[in-house]
Amino acid sequence: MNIDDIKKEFPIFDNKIHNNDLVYLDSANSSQKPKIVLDRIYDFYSKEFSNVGRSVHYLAVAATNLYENTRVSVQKYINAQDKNEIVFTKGATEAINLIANTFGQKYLDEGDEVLITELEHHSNYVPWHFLRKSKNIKIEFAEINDDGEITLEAIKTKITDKTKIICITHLSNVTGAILPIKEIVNLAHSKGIPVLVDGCQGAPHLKLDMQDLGCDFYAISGHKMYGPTGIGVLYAKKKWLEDLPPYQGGGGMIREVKKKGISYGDLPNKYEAGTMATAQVIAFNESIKFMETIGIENIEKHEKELLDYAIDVLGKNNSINIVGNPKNKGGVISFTIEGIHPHDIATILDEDGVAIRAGHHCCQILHDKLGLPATARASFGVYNTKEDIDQLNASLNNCKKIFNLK
Amino acid sequence: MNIDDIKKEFPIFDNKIHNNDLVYLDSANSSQKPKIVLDRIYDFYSKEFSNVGRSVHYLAVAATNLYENTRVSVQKYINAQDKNEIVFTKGATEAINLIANTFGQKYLDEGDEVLITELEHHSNYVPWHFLRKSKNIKIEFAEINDDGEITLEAIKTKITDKTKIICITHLSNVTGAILPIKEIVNLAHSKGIPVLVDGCQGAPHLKLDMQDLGCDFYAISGHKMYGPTGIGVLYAKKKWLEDLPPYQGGGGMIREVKKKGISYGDLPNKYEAGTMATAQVIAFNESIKFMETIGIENIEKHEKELLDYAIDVLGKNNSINIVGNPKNKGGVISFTIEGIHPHDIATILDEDGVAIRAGHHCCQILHDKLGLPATARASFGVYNTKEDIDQLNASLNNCKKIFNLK
Amino acid sequence: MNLKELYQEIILDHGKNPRNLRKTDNYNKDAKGHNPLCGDNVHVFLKLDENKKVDDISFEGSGCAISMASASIMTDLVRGKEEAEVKEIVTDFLDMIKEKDDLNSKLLNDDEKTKLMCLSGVKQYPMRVKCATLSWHTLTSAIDNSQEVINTES
Amino acid sequence: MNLKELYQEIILDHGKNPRNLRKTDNYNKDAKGHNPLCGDNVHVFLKLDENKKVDDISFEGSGCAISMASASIMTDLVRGKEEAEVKEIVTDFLDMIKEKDDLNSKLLNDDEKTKLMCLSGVKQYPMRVKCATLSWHTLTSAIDNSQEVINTES
Ligand SMILES: Cc1ncc(COP(=O)(O)O)c(C=O)c1O
Ligand SMILES: Cc1ncc(COP(=O)(O)O)c(C=O)c1O
Repeated sequence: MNIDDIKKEFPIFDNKIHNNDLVYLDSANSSQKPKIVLDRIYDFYSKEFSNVGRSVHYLAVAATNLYENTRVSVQKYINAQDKNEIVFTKGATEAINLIANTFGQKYLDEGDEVLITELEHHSNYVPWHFLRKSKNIKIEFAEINDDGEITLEAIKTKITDKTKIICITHLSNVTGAILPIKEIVNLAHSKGIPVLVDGCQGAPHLKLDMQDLGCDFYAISGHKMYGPTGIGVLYAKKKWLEDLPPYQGGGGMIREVKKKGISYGDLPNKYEAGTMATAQVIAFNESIKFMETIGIENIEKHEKELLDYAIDVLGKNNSINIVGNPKNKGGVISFTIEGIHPHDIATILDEDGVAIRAGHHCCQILHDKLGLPATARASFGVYNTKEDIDQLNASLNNCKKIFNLK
Repeated sequence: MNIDDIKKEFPIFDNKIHNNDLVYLDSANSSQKPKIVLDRIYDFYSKEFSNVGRSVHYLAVAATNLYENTRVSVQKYINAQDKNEIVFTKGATEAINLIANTFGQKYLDEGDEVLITELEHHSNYVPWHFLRKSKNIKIEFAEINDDGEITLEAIKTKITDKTKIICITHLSNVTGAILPIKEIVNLAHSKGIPVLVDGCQGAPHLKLDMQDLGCDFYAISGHKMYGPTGIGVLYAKKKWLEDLPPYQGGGGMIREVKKKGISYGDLPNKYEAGTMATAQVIAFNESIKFMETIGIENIEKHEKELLDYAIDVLGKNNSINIVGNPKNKGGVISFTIEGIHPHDIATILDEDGVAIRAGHHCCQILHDKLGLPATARASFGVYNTKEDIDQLNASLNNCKKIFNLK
Repeated sequence: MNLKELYQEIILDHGKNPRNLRKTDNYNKDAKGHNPLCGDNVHVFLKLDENKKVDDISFEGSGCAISMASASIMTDLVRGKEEAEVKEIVTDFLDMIKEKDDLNSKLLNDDEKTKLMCLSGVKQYPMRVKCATLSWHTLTSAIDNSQEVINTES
Repeated sequence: MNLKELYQEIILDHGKNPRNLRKTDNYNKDAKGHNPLCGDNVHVFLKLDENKKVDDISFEGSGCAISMASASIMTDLVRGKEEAEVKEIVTDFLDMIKEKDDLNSKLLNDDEKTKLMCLSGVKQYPMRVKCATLSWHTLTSAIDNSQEVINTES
């Protein structure tokens, strides 16, 4: 795989940032988009646009087919059993809210416990917090170890008779820790507890196989997978989608509507109320194809090489402290420099065209635990190169110079 | 205003449908998109893409500014008092669900009444129906008159001491009736009842002035306003957005997150959880500009001319029955032909490149009331011409020929 | 595509004057079908005798020419057949509409096959396939005594 | 843009060794400020004497060089000023950061103005303006005794 060629497929890299080449190290936040995705959006709107599933005219038929094609592509990509286990949402956040709301309505009562981890993104905590308020449930936090990992043991310790659902990230967007999902699912299922996986960082970087993972719910954001903004995927086992109540109400999700009552449509319509993000869903098919063409194994390998290289280079830079040291780690490095606040680092790096993120990365619980108000974070995509890491390191040295550090 | 020139701005019309020119009469379902909107999406992704509001690097700053610019454009376009009264959603359906959920949580209790109308789209009924189930509230329906209108009187009759909110469409997507919103709002407010307006069909076709209308909530779908799919707007008076609880939980909508509790961010962040439909919001600015450049008055005038012409032409075609006869009517004509089912009409018209919609148009309550299982519907956009109407009429005559009708 | 093939005279005739559009007295099996896209409804009533033979079959509902004609032709064809035979015919018809070029069942005579093949025009109209198959799915559901409403959307 | 202008020596110095980073004993006014984007927090403590003069001012919190330096310089400047004077200085500073070229208040001497102008480098970094203004907004809130947490995101 020639990474230089891959980079060329992303038009964004033709631009200069403050007269420098763009070194984009913020893919955990959102990835850049290859040209085929942009072309697909353009072509769809200019040649095939219509609303989906509602009219019988030519354009509507074409659009509906394209829309459903993506569902099948996603199903295959993540190895779901049934295409109707794929629900399109506006993002992973909505996917998690959907489950928190509907599962919460039906299965959570006063005193019940939702088990999450200290690594969770706010998107996998706040929706459960709502239930704490409305239903008086409890939220328990599985604790990280010194390496910034969540072990099977850490989950086990927190499971009680009251635990009704376990909600965990696949890959931490701060420490990069990859969680032992399969083992956690086995443990949970042995106690009859369903598992929701926040796959925001898993989906772009790891091979996905729902049959192998065995989880009940898996949430994905398209924009982190080289896809458009405004599109996400909720994978849920069919039995759950059939069992849980609908989330939003509107056109398309109903069967019959009478003044006295309403019956809901079959899967997946039941969960896709209103006009969906048609163009985004259709273009997302190209993102999947893009990843398939390279091969997720090759993406994983490339990102692992980058990660090893970056840990080596930054590790030798004596002012830099890398946050966490998980044995099983994805392409995310959060770090601090003693004496320079992450925000100042990000501003100085930006001047060189190096885009990183600074802050708590929507993980305040974790940052509290680490005793760090903020960290700087470099995260990788398939288009990154070792030169990007070298430039990152050079720019970090420039930070130190400006701040008069050795 | 030269409509031929405007049509040229829409790339879709360069395509042939079954070797015919496209006569697109399904804009009430979703409108086509002008080139500037498509270009904006392409340019944004290829030159400026980044996630909004979370990083301090150059691209993130640029994207955040562009995103917020749309908020200001929408504010001005609908004459809202404050830009923070504009909340971006994935569509009108989500906007209505947001209010039904949050208003329902806080203000609706057993026995309370929500007053809607027989004209409402499922999107403005099903979300309220959820509360019927969870909170045991009642839903009352203001009744249409013989012309397919909702009068002030029809609303007045149904208001009781228990009425807690009135939810009405601005413009019916079936009869085209334009409701006397201002008068209804005045009446409602005199009794302390807030009003939600489903503006899906109002926003693309009517001049909007929130200060003049006075309503509390107004829901808009971008894809019906020459904008991208996956983007909608909830306008809500500031006092409500400050007062109501948040809807979805996730990144971006919080202030502080602790294990014990969470505080929420200021407006409008409180209602924009997770990564938003950034590209769509940014491109939607071009849709607003497109409409502003033509001038909503000119759009209204043009569509009124088309409507008058169509009523005249179809009215003379003796097999055609137009549904409803509202004095104040927008560019929507639903009709039936005795002896031909609307679905058959739509299929036959499609062969000529004429795209209309057949079915209940997500208004089963209305169709039940009218005793019609389905209707055919032609609806207009700014790109339609009198020739389109002539073609529609000619194709309808072809239907009659195929079905051996006179 | 060819509208003439879709709207053949026989379809228009059955569509306008559907046979068996009524409710069988003393029916012993029934099922409802629904197409949410167009709001079409069909309710199929079956009276099987002690040998599981179709003594009477009828339907109620409203819909487009295709769906009415399909239900009309279907009800005409299966009267007098045994339950197992009905199922074979249904499968044969659905296979034809979905993918096969022809009808294969030996239970149908040439005349009956010709009638049914008139519905094959919908193959060129994917959105209309559901109209042609709704009553057939509903018939299966009636025979199987399954309580769910048949929904062609899925 | 010019990083040198943003990170002048005086900013780096105040950033690294902030003055008044402590908690005033017997403070009679205080307020908290928060920047959700970066997680920065500041808590400003004020002790006004009977003439509404700032007897002591201090702050707690953590943040980037800009926000620490800004709080540090601010607390140095307003000590000894009267409440109304403090408000004038705050307004003057915020105006300068937002749009004006210079500081205008006669309450500040040249030396003080020079110090404050060191913060004007953020004008070229829109995302960092909030860092420079957080403590100032929080000071206003403390004086006004408003209970809300100041949030620079809005
Ligand atoms: C009157 C009306 N309300 C609500 C909607 C739903 O809008 P959306 O599907 O874009 O959420 C529509 C469009 O289908 C409509 O015409
Ligand atoms: C681990 C994790 N979970 C959830 C999210 C939220 O995803 P989105 O903002 O796309 O809904 C993100 C991304 O910000 C993430 O990294």
